[in-house]
This record gives sequence, C-alpha cells and structure tokens, in this order.
Amino acid sequence: MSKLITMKEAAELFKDNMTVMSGGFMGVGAPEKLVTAILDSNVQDITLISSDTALEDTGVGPLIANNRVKKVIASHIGTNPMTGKKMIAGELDVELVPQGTLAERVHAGGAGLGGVLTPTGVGTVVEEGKETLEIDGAKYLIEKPLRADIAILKAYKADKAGNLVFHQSARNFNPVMALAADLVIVEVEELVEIGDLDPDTVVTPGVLVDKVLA
Amino acid sequence: MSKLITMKEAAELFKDNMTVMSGGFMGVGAPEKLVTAILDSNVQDITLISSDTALEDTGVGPLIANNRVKKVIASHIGTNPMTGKKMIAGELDVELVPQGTLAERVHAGGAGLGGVLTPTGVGTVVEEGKETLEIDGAKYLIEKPLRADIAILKAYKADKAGNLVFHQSARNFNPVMALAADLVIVEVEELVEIGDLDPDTVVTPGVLVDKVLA
Amino acid sequence: MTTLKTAKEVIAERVAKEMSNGDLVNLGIGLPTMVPNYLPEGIDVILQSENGFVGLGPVKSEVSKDLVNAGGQPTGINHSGAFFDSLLSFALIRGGHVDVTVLGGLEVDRHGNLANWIIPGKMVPGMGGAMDLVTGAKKVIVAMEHCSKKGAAKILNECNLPLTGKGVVDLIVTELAVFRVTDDGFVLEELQDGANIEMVKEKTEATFTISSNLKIKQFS
Amino acid sequence: MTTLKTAKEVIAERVAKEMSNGDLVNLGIGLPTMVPNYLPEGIDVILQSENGFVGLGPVKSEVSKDLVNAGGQPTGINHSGAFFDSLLSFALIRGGHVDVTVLGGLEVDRHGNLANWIIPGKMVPGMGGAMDLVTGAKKVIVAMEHCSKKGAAKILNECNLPLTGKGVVDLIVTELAVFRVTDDGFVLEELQDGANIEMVKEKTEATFTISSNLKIKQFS
Repeated sequence: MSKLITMKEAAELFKDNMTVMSGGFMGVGAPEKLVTAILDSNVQDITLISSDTALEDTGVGPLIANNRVKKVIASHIGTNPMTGKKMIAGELDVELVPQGTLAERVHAGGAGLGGVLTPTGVGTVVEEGKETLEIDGAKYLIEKPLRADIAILKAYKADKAGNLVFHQSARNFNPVMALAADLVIVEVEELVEIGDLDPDTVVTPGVLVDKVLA
Repeated sequence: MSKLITMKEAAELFKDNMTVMSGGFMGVGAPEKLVTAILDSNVQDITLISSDTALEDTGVGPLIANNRVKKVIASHIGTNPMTGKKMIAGELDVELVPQGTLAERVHAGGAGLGGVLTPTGVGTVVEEGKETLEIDGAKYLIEKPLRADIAILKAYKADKAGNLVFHQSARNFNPVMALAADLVIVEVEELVEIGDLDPDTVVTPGVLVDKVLA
Repeated sequence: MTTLKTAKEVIAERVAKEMSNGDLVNLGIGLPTMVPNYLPEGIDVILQSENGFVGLGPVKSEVSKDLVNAGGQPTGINHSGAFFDSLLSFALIRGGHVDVTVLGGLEVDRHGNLANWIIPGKMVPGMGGAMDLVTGAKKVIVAMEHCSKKGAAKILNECNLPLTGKGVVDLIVTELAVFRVTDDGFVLEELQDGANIEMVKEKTEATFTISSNLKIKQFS
Repeated sequence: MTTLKTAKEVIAERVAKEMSNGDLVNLGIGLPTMVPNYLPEGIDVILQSENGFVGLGPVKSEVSKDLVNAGGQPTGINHSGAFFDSLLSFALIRGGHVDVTVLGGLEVDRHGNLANWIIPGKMVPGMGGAMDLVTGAKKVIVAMEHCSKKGAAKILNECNLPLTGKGVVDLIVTELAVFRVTDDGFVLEELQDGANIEMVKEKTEATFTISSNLKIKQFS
C-alpha cells in the first residue's frame, strides 16, 4: 500500500469546486509542485485556505494568476497584487482571517472541536456577523473550524510511511493542516526509508499523510 | 541571567494554595525531583493539575500520599488508590476531566483562548453544570481554560536557554503545560550547552522556560 | 483436533475481522489488546497509544523507562512510529483520525450509548481518554462478554450506569453474537460458533431485529 | 559634533529603552525593525518571528531559502533559537508570552484603539498576525511619526479607520513625544529632544493630560 504518487496521479485527485488547504508562508514551505499539479489538472473554482497568497509567481500565487480560485481564506493578500485586483473586480471572494485565528480554526477542524473562542478581532470588522460569548467577564468571538477536501503540504523529509520533518521556517502551517483535510498530499525535498527518521523528531506522524509525491 | 536553580531554590518558589500543573503520564515524564522539592517546601493545599495521579510512590503520587493537595484536576486517578480513598473521606476534591479535554483546556489557557468547544462528554456527567453551544447542528460543551501558578515539567534534554527536547512517551503533557503557567520549572536528564540542540528539533522553545533544575 | 477457545479469544478473533489494512486503531486495556493476535493475513494495522505515539508494538531489545502504553506498561514502537504530545494525540482521537477503537463495556443500549467507566459506589478510576475515543473514533467497537459475571444482561434498552458516550457505539462483539447499532436500534448481524437466536434473546435485555443476512459462524 | 537624527531613528532609540533584558519581542515591519540597533548596554532581547521561530537575527554565513522573517525577507537564527509551527507561534502571541510588540500606526485614540491595517478604498493587504499581536502581547507599543505625511494628526480622540484592536495600545512613541494610554485617556509622559508642549498640542488632535513627572529629553 504505497503512498507514493506521480505528478499525473496527483493532478487527477483534484476536482472542480474543491476546498484546498495549502501550507506555506509567503511561498516558503509551500508545495509548488503540487500547485503545478493543480494547474495541470485544469481544475476550476477552488476555495483556497492558506496563510497568504504569496507572490504572483511563488507558492500558491499561480493559482490566483491562472484564475483557478473562486474564494480565498487567508490572513494576508498584500504581497500578491493579483489577489487584490481580482477581488476588487469581483472575480474573487476573499475572507480575511487573523493569522492566529486561522491557525486555531484549522486546528479545530483537525481536532474535532466545534470552534475557537478567541479574543482576537473583538471590536473590529472581524467581529461582524459572528456570534460572541462572554466568559468570566471577557468577550470572545466564536470562530468556526476550517477543513478542506485536500491539503497540499511541503515537508523537508518524508519516509515511505509518510512521517514528516520540516526545515526552519518552512514548517509554518504545514503540520496544522495535516489534520484538517480528507486527503493529505505531501511534496518533499527528500524521500527516505522507514527507520531513517527518529520517532522523537517526527513532527507529523505518517498516519496523517495519505499521499507523497514521488 | 542564568535559568539554573538548585533544589533548595526550587523549593522556595512554592507557596500554600498554589495551583501546580505537572507533566507526566502514570509517572512517566513526571518531574519527580520537583515533586520532592515541593515535599521539602512543606507547602500545603495545592491544587494539582495533571493527567493522572500516577502510583502512590511515582510521579505526582507522593503529593497525594503526603497530604499536600486539596484539589486534583485529572483524567484518571485509578492507579493511585490514595487519591480515591482521600476523595471518599472528603479530604480531597477531585475534578475528573476527559484526557483530551484536559489537553485542550491547558492549550486554551496557554494560548489565550476563552475556552474549548468539545463534543467530548456531551450527554454524560461531564456535561453537568456546564454551558453548551450548538454549532451547525451539533452540540458542544464549553470547557474553561486551565492555567497554573507554576508548571513543573520533565524534559530529556535542556540547553541553558531552556530549549527542551523530550524522549519517547515521556513527552505527553509537558510541552502543552509549558505555555500555561506563570512560572515554568523544568527538571532534565541532561543539561547541554546552547547550540547543542538543533533548532528544528526543539519541541519547547526556551522562551517558555523560566527555571531549569541544575 | 479443535482446541476450545475462551470467550475472550472468540471475541478478539471476531473483532480482528473488522480491521482494514492500514487502519489506525486504538485498543482499550484488557481484552481489546488481544485483537492484533488474530489479524487476518494481509491486514496490518497501526496502533495508537493515547499517551503520545503511533506504532505501538512489542518491546524489542530492552525496556525503556520512557516508553509505556496507555496502561502504563512497558512497550515498544515500530520503525515507522512517531511520538507526539497529548494535544496532538487527542487531536488525532477527537478529530476522526483513529479509524477504529475497541473498548470493553459494562452496558450498551440500543441508542448506542456506552457505559464503561464508573460504577457508582465503587472506586472511581476516571474516564482517562475513553470519552474522547468514543466521541472521535470513526468506528467504535465494544468487545465484551455477553453477560456480567453474575449473569446479568449488559445489552440493554436503556443504560443504567453513567455514560461514557451518548450514541457512540457502532458494533458490539460478544462470545455469542455481533450486534450493529442503527438508528432503529440493535440489529443482530451474526451468531458466534455454537450460539443460536433463542440463547441470544435470553441473555439480551434489549429488543433487536435480526439481519436478513444473518451470518452463523461455522465450527472451525 | 552632533549628527542630526531622522524622526525614525529618534523613535526607534526611544522605543529601545522600553525593553527589559530577556524580553520576548515581536517587531512589525519597517520602523520597528530598527529598534534592536538602539538597545542599551546589557539589554538583550529575543525576537520572535510569527511565521514560526524565536531567535531571529542577522543572516550568518549564507542565505537559506527556508529561513525568512514575517516580511518574507531572508534572515538568520541565533544558536539559542527554535522553530515551531503556526499554531504554537500564535499560542505564544495570543497567550501573553510575547512581552512587547512594536508596531506602526495609522491612528491611535485615547481608548487605546489602534488602526493600522486598512485604508478603505485602497488595496487591502490583510491583517496578517497584527490583530493577534495587539490582542495578546503584554505591552503594545505604537512607534510612528507624530503626523501623517500630509500633516494630519494620527493621535485622536476617536479612530476613524477600521480598527486593528480595541483598547490594546499601552504606549505611543513619536519623534515629538511619548504618550501612555490609561483608563482616563492619554498621558504625555515625555517630550523628545527639541519638542515642547505647545508643539505637541498643535499636532495632536486628542486631549491629553501631562504627567506630573514629565520627562524632557536633553540634547545629546
């Protein structure tokens, strides 16, 4: 039951209207080959969940430039001017989420929680349309969990069981998203044998990883 | 500004009526020297937050046997018969919390969240006295955050900046509790120099650790 | 020559057939830990230990003081295993990443309610991770002897004991029968070796329907 | 010979005095990143980068493609640093583990409200981690030029722009003055080199009280 797949097999996993979650921060630690696989697949109308939309030509940026995305849920879109332009033109729906709220919403989605009670955004536009709860005298927003049909992740090393380790700041959202999608596909810099990774230093256990791009 | 302290200095940090959070699962990964420091300090009426109360003579067990604890918040007390005896005798208040709820409550306490929305315990005695919330048709308990005055942790290695790595299943609640106390004290098997730990494999960053038992 | 199997062995062997290759499985203490001994050829599962790892296996060369299972007993870890903290461990459990959990039971009722953590008036051990497991695992199998040691029914219309989880049980496997829990109550799916419907009815308080595909295990 | 300092340098130098040894500090992009250059003798701080590490420092021997700061620029990490994921990074931020955050501001009002993430009608960059930082950091310092480039006041009775955080600001440092935010509004704590109360009043829309311990910075 090998988890290894080719670019072609990866491309076939994506469908129109899917929700796709991508690791990466400003393109660093983003699965650029899997982004290419999505482009190859000709899939349209993706809802994209990501820290940001990177630059036009890095990370998930090309998904925006190539009109594959109908909605973005992200904390920052400023470094990719295409995102803002398409938003203003009404071609792209953008939901801006504080970055820490995004992390906890994805955690909630992956951990079976009903939502997040966060003080972040109270008294700002982020509060608009949301239920709030007062707990011990303080006000919290009820933020909903986030899950995706497919998570596309980038790891430094994976073994053939899918255990993952990350390098430096390329870790970011990748381990959090590994829990929050029905299908988890990982792109790696180096594929190693089972037993090569120390079980104490594995960050994402292989049981969370469905497919590894060979 | 060394973080290193002696057993005597550690003992002086504890006060009557404090809330103390301890890492460890059935005594494994529990800071037994710091438990001894508490016993040495003659401190009384501790509220203890821990996965379980270990055995009578392991982990946090001796705190129970030596009557230092007025309240325990834990998921399991069955392996330490003293806990149950004292509870039935009315000498010890016990709040039983599902283990996963305990983990998320400590995370919420450490991460500045207002609480946890969990399906665990719905329809059981765990629900009694708690507010619930219906989100998208499912019912969740609102579980409050947990914090402590002092967290006592056990790590495998620490460097002098307090960066921690753990060994095997001795990790358990230790990294989660590192965020949820006003003062974090760590007992280690090996103290190493700054630079000896790979920043990619550090589990708990030293900025969370106030004191390391020398 | 046929060796007579104990009730526990019969139960463990039948539970093992519920596993699919690659499943992430969490086993309660006691009887459930016998299940891996009976896995069919070609079926490998990955065991989770809720104190913080996947890949639980037998102790290898030497015992490590830092490596215990959820019952606190020395254990081992496979080459493909990984350690993590309690937050991730229960995110796996609550978040539906555990495919199957197998637990013992004191009582199960036709609503899928399970009671297995406390008997009022006796020592209170605590629920540990059981409430999270029954809430979060994709499939909850209760593996238990059909009746209590005193002969009382444990498969009931309504649980009497405090619940571990409400509406959580998918399947009950006993030494006599296999019941599936549906929205309409219990369905008898299978009779174990030597059992018959009358015997099961007698030892089961709950009403149940009988599957049109009722399987009757052959003597082996 | 006295070298004339820019407004930004004056601000960064003053902000640096707010740091205590060992503080965990998160700096916004732009002016705030100049603060470490002015740390007093004996004061070392640890810098957090919200994309997932502590111990941010200058690039050492060679640039790593995997090591960038929160602005996406290549950076380095100290020997005592550590990497982690976004969940832990924002647990640090929201959970009060960051001692000080220094951010730029478009508007601040006497309720401690801060607006610095969006100007309606212009491109919307997104709040990134700013809303979490102002909510969670123990001390929020706004480091900004006293007025806008067009000369408009930025220290107001009531913010006009959409807020980044409500009641979150502790201190404002400009090239003219240092204001503390209290429950009773702004208190002028300090006048920078060459500034006087009249000048500050003229360029500040908000009402403020003057500290009985008003410090007036000497020419250096």
